Amino acid sequence: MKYIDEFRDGAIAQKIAARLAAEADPARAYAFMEFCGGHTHAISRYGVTELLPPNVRMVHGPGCPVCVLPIGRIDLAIHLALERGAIVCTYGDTLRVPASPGAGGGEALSLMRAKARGGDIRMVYSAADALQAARTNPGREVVFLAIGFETTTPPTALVIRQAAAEDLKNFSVLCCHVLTPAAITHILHSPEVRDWRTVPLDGFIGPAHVSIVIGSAPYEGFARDYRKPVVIAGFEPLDVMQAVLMLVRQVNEGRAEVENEFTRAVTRQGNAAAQAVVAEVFEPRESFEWRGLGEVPNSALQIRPEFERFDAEKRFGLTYRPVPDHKQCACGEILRGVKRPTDCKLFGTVCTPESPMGSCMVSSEGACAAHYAYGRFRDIPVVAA
Amino acid sequence: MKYIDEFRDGAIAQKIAARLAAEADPARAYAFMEFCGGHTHAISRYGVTELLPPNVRMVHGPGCPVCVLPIGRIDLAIHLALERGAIVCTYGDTLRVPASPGAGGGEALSLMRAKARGGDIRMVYSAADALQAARTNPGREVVFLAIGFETTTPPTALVIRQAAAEDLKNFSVLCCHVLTPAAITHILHSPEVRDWRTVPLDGFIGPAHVSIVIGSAPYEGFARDYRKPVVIAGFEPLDVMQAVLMLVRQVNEGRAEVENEFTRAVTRQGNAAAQAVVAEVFEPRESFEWRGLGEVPNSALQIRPEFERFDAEKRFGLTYRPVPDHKQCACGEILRGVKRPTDCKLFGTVCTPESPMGSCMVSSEGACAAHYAYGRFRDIPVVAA
Amino acid sequence: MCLALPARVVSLAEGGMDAVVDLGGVRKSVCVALVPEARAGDYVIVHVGHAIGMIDPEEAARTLALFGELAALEAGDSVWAEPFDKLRTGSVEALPPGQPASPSTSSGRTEVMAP
Amino acid sequence: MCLALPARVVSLAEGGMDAVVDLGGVRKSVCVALVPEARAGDYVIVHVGHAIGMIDPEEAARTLALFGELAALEAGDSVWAEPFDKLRTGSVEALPPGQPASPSTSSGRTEVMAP
Amino acid sequence: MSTIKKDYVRPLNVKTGRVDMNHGAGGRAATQLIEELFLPAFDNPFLRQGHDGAALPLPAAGRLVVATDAHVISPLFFPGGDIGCLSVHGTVNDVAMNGATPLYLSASFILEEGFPLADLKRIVDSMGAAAREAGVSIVTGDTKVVEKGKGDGVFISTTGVGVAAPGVDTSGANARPGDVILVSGTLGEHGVAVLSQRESLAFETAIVSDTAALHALVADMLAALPGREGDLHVLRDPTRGGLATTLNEIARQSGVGMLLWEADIPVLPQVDAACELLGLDPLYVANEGKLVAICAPEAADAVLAAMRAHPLGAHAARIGAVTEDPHRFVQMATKLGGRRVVDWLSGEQLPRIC
Amino acid sequence: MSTIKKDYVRPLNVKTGRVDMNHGAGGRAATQLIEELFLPAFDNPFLRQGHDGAALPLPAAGRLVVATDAHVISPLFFPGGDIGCLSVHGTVNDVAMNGATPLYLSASFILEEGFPLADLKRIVDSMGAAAREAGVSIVTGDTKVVEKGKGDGVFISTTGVGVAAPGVDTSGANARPGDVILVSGTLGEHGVAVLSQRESLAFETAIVSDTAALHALVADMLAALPGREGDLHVLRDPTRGGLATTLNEIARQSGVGMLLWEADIPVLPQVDAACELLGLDPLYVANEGKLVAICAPEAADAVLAAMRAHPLGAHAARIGAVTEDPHRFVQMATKLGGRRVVDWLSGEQLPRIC
Ligand code: SF4
Ligand code: SF4
Ligand SMILES: [Mg+2]
Ligand SMILES: [Mg+2]
Ligand SMILES: [Mg+2]
Ligand SMILES: [Mg+2]
Ligand SMILES: [Mg+2]
Ligand SMILES: [Mg+2]
Ligand SMILES: [Mg+2]
Ligand SMILES: [Mg+2]
Ligand SMILES: [Mg+2]
Ligand SMILES: [Mg+2]
Repeated sequence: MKYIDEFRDGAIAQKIAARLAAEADPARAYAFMEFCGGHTHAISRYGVTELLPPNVRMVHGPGCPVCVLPIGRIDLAIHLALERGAIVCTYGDTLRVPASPGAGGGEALSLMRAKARGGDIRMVYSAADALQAARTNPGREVVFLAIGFETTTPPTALVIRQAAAEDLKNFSVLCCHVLTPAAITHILHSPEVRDWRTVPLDGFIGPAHVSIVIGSAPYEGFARDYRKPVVIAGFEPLDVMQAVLMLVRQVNEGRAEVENEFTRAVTRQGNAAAQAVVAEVFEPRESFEWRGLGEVPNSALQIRPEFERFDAEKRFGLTYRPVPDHKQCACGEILRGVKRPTDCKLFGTVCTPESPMGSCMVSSEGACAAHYAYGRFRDIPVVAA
Repeated sequence: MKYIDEFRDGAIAQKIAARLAAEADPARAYAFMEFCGGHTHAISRYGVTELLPPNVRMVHGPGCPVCVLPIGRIDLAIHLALERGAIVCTYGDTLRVPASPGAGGGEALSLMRAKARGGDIRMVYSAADALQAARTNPGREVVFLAIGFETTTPPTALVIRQAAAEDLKNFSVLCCHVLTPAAITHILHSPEVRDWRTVPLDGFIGPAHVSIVIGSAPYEGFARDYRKPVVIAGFEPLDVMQAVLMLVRQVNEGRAEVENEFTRAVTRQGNAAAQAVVAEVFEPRESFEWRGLGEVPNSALQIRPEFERFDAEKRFGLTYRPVPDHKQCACGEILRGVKRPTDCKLFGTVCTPESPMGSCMVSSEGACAAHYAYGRFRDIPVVAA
Repeated sequence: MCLALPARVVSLAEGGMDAVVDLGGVRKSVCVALVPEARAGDYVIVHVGHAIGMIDPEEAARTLALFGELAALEAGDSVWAEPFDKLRTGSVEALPPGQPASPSTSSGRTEVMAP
Repeated sequence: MCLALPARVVSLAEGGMDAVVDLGGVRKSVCVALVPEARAGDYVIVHVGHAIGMIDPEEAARTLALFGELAALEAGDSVWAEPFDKLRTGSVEALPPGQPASPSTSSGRTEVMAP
Repeated sequence: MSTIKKDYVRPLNVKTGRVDMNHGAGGRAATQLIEELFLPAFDNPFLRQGHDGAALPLPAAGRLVVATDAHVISPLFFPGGDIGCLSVHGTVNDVAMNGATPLYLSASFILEEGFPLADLKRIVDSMGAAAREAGVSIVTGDTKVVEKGKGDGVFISTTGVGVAAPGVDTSGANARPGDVILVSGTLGEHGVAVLSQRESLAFETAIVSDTAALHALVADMLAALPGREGDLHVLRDPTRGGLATTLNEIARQSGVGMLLWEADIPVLPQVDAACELLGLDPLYVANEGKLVAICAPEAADAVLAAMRAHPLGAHAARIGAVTEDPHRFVQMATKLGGRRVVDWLSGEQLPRIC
Repeated sequence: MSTIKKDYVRPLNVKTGRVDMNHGAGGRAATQLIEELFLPAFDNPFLRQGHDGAALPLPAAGRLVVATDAHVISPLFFPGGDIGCLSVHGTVNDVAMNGATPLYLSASFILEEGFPLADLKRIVDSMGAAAREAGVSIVTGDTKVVEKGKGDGVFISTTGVGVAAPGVDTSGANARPGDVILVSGTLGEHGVAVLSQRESLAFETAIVSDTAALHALVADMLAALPGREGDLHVLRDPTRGGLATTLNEIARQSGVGMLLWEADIPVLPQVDAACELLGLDPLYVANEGKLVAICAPEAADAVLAAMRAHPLGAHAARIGAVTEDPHRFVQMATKLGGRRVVDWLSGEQLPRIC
């Protein structure tokens, strides 16, 4: 697979690892946040941690759209399926996110469990599939539960525009699209990072596919205003390792710049066509709740009034009701980089991929799920020989 | 079971048989038509034929509502289920009646086969179940395919009246209710009976349960005008045997009267309450096609204009299209008493209860099905010892 | 299709439209709107979930009495009864093909052949 | 969730909104409305059934070249590689509990113990 | 100290939980379902092997008998039983009808997404109890989950393995003219009990299903013919299609006719009444704890006595005889004194009763 | 002359006919379905007994092996196979994974009303062909029909009976630290082939399912260890849940850990590509013609050579080793040079692939 296999090459990985080992200053610790779940996943799946020097620590960020989706939004989708009789289409990752406790007679529902209780909930691979479901079920309401960062927003915008062109009467979108820069700002503003410095963050690995759409320019402010190095990197393991190396160098050299490791796909300006259709269909939301981060101003999109007949929130008169996370679930702190999965009391006991208590255990890009599925061996202590 | 078991008593059957053997004139042949499928069924299931003298022959009549239902009516019901998306409710007997050939891609459809092809076709035990289906499926059209003689008509009338009282918006009836007296008249007018005398009919066993509703009076004209004895008889085997005895006596004595063997349930006037609700909801149809008999004037009912929103024919703008029976199927002649099942070339070869070609092979009250299932041993010739 | 059965009214629901009837120990709810005169203890005739008529006990008794008076010949005279009964009691081993003969196509009894 | 892959455009459908792309021999139809500049032979980046961007072949080559220049130490130096490789070639029978040790919690290599 | 938590898995929620697609995906959830629900209910050393199948000791002599049945009954719970015990009895009986002692069962479950785990537990526990009572081990199994709307709660296919003693051959092709036809008891209870639960019928009756394992009865019947087990020609359980269909099958396979005496066929009055009400014939209604035996006339008394001595055969009766008849008609002398054919079941008498 | 027409039944319409409820009611239509469709396809003397089960000769020695699997795959026809041959291979392989020679199969069908008889015939013919090729007889069966919307075309549960030679024990509990892990070929083809047919995914690939019967391969592997068959510790077919899940099961049952080398695990490039596209991991994708063998290190070369000499093992590879590990982790050295846990399948990777 061209442009994939080359970026997973073990021999080169050893070289970068060696370079990193050589350049990382043994006298200091490095902590970098990989913003994206895609990076988290690559690090776990390819075992990148083993190739990093012990004093380079990767902190998982909030960059998994499934993980940051608040419970109340899942509740809305379940409500549409079970009580409003709508066909709810969504991407597969969303199906297992736990909803409010109690709604399922003791155990928390999820979209998957709501499906088992008779809700017509369908997994789609493309927003276009949801539109197709609306075309083939003219007698039913079809709602697309749209989640995702800037990467995933343009396809949603396209289908809304298409639905308007076809004047589809039974299609709407429950829009949960969120914006990365706002989340990064939020983390940089968090007391742990900014004031207490309990979370030492020496830099960021910037989003790969988000940046294809929005370009690298939006990150320049972080580098400039917060003095944090940012390296935009692809989702292949060599990309991640190279980005770490570039961050180590910036730190060592006292620089704080936006660098682009992913030049083969990311430009400074991003994809103008995608930005245009997003701007046509969506507008910023004043405020949106992120799981773990709480209400974050200007951190999400909503459907413009011109397309409001396709807005499920308006069409069904939905009222968002925030729901607190499980008391012991540390997702919030984990998403902010304040805690690691093993710091959570529920990790691996009550909370497992089979019965996730929090969203970080759901998607394989979630910090808890990634550590559980790929990284647990690392929790085994070394028995001195 | 009181009022049932007493009328199936083997010892009494032997007595009536002996009486019959004694009273039937060996010098002449007797041929009586049992109008009803209920009688046909009792004769077959209890083996009554063995208990009759050899010179008393029972001729099966057209008194099975399933058997006389023409193909075109089944086609309409299938059309409603498959093309109009309606839930079609009907009594179980109707499900296997073959529809037009070819509609099913080579093989004739039936309601059962249409169900297998995805039609929402439901067997009900009571007209009230069809009404209930309409209540619980407010978003769907529910059509009750109503068939039956005067026995079955009052319950249909009741549900239509009830639907009107509840102002149900999604319920209608495809009315195929037919009238017995018209059919008897038709047979008496048939050339075989009236002119050619190829079908010698010495009398009729009159309907049991039909007569509960309409009373015995409507048959008086046949006795009077056509000089045919009529004995109304219950559907238990002793009732049938007793009726035959009473017919033999009328013939022997040259009488032609309406006698009532079934006095425990039938009066001269019938059930006034039932007649009233039927008159409120239904009115005579100018003409109706009977399988085997063709168009018979004033032989059926239709829904009155006051209730026309519950008339599926009007509601769906249905046009009845008559369909000829299978060329070799002798159902018509069998229903008129002109032929016996074994006279049909298809009997037991192409036409069996598993793959009925004509309606007489469908219901166990049909002459062909009854003979196939119960009476075939009688076709074995005697091997002289 | 015109299947209908006599069943005893066990109880009438309020409003008098529905009743529970009993047939040999089996109970079922039926509509009695068409027989407003029916009371508990009466026998109604049930068809497609509706009582469409009633049994007149006196007439039933009269009909049965009529049957009883018919005795003139002894019972058990069915022409094919004998071979059947022999088989039933095990006194013959089997009937030959085509046997026992049907009385409607035979003029008399047939002999029983060992197979 | 942001899963996206580079795939080669095999052909563009009329109207230019849809294209067939190839990924390692697997073909799939995707929407290319967001990359109007894509032509057959180009590599697009596919996400949820949509091409959202394109691969710049020159930049890709430059990045790979950069990787290649990094060589300073020899490969194969992963601290836990040795016991693994011994197992792989069958030269040890097994690793003891808790082994091989994780380099991130260990300061050096651990000895291999026979079980 | 290891920071890895104990290999803890949250126990299955058998109160309000439901089957979901994960339970059929072969991963941890599937394993959990097996370990928490199936294993305790069926527990035996063979099943505990936990392999893809079970390795079992080979019986010493005789013929190996294998029988299988899918169970798709609706409703799943009915008076006198449920799909769980039925799926054990149904297959144990098919093994027994081969004159064999049932030893092992396999069980294959097809669950519909959304099926309550509480119901599944009830069913599985009932299966386990029925198997223990019958002295057979459920040694291996399989579980699949289908999407909501692609199944109907639960379907269970069981396969039984047993061993028949040498000299025993009870195939349907063995009936000979002159043979005596016996049934082990009253007919039609299972079908009527199931039907009484159908919402659309909704009648009330005290009838309960006769579902039961018949192999011990069969063993007693064979024991009544020491050294001449071959005189027991045919064994069949008249399940789907009832007595009528079973006898027609035998008549066809053996190339014989049959004569029945309606008056001798045992049917409970309530079953008769329910059948009248529904327009059914009890001869076509399913049984799940009855058998038909056809034996040489000289063996009939001994077999009948053995049947009557067993609780499951207390109402056993001699109901007819086998005749020579190239048309293979099953005929019946009616109580009325008439005669008729008792034909194969035509069409569908009762949907989904087993 | 008799006026009874010859016992004529209109032949099944296998062109345009469909399954209806009658076919499951146990009457004449059910018998016809069996006689016209199933019997010719499976024909063998045991099935022709036509009994409720089959009476079979008892194998001479060894252990009896019984295995069962329900098959609910969607779609029913896929590149490289269909539910028919799959239902034979799936169960033959479970018997073979016990180190046994499969002898007999039972088959239980759950048909959905309306299912085209033409499709059923294709499936049944494919089953028959697969059974003949595998040298096993389908000796008994059962057919039920469920209403439209209560099933999904056809579900097939098969149960296999086989015999394992003395000394053979390939249970999942037998893996020991130091053992070598082998796979018989490239992974993930079955799952990818099935997925490629899903309307919602609609990708094109040349990949076909690997569905195949593996007992001959197993026989060759055992033959390579004459007198020391016990050195072949574990056999499993990595079906649902793929290699990862199968290895975790074994690790759990044996109480051991495992180490795999990603670089040594054979996966076809197109399977890799399809998995990338769908966000799947080939280690979790189902196989239906592959096996995992775990053997004593001294037996590994002989077993591997025997595998490679068999057409179904041409791409067999040594992929890892068993370790002592109280946490029973399956770990993998990644191609990149890193390390990770290869966990159980969590949740549902691919619905209804077997
Ligand atoms: S382990 Fe579970 S409960 Fe704990 S933080 Fe992670 S998702 Fe939340
Ligand atoms: S046997 Fe069949 S084709 Fe012939 S008359 Fe009867 S129903 Fe018609
Ligand atoms: Mg069976
Ligand atoms: Mg059975
Ligand atoms: Mg049986
Ligand atoms: Mg299995
Ligand atoms: Mg269902
Ligand atoms: Mg299995
Ligand atoms: Mg298998
Ligand atoms: Mg297996
Ligand atoms: Mg069976
Ligand atoms: Mg379906």
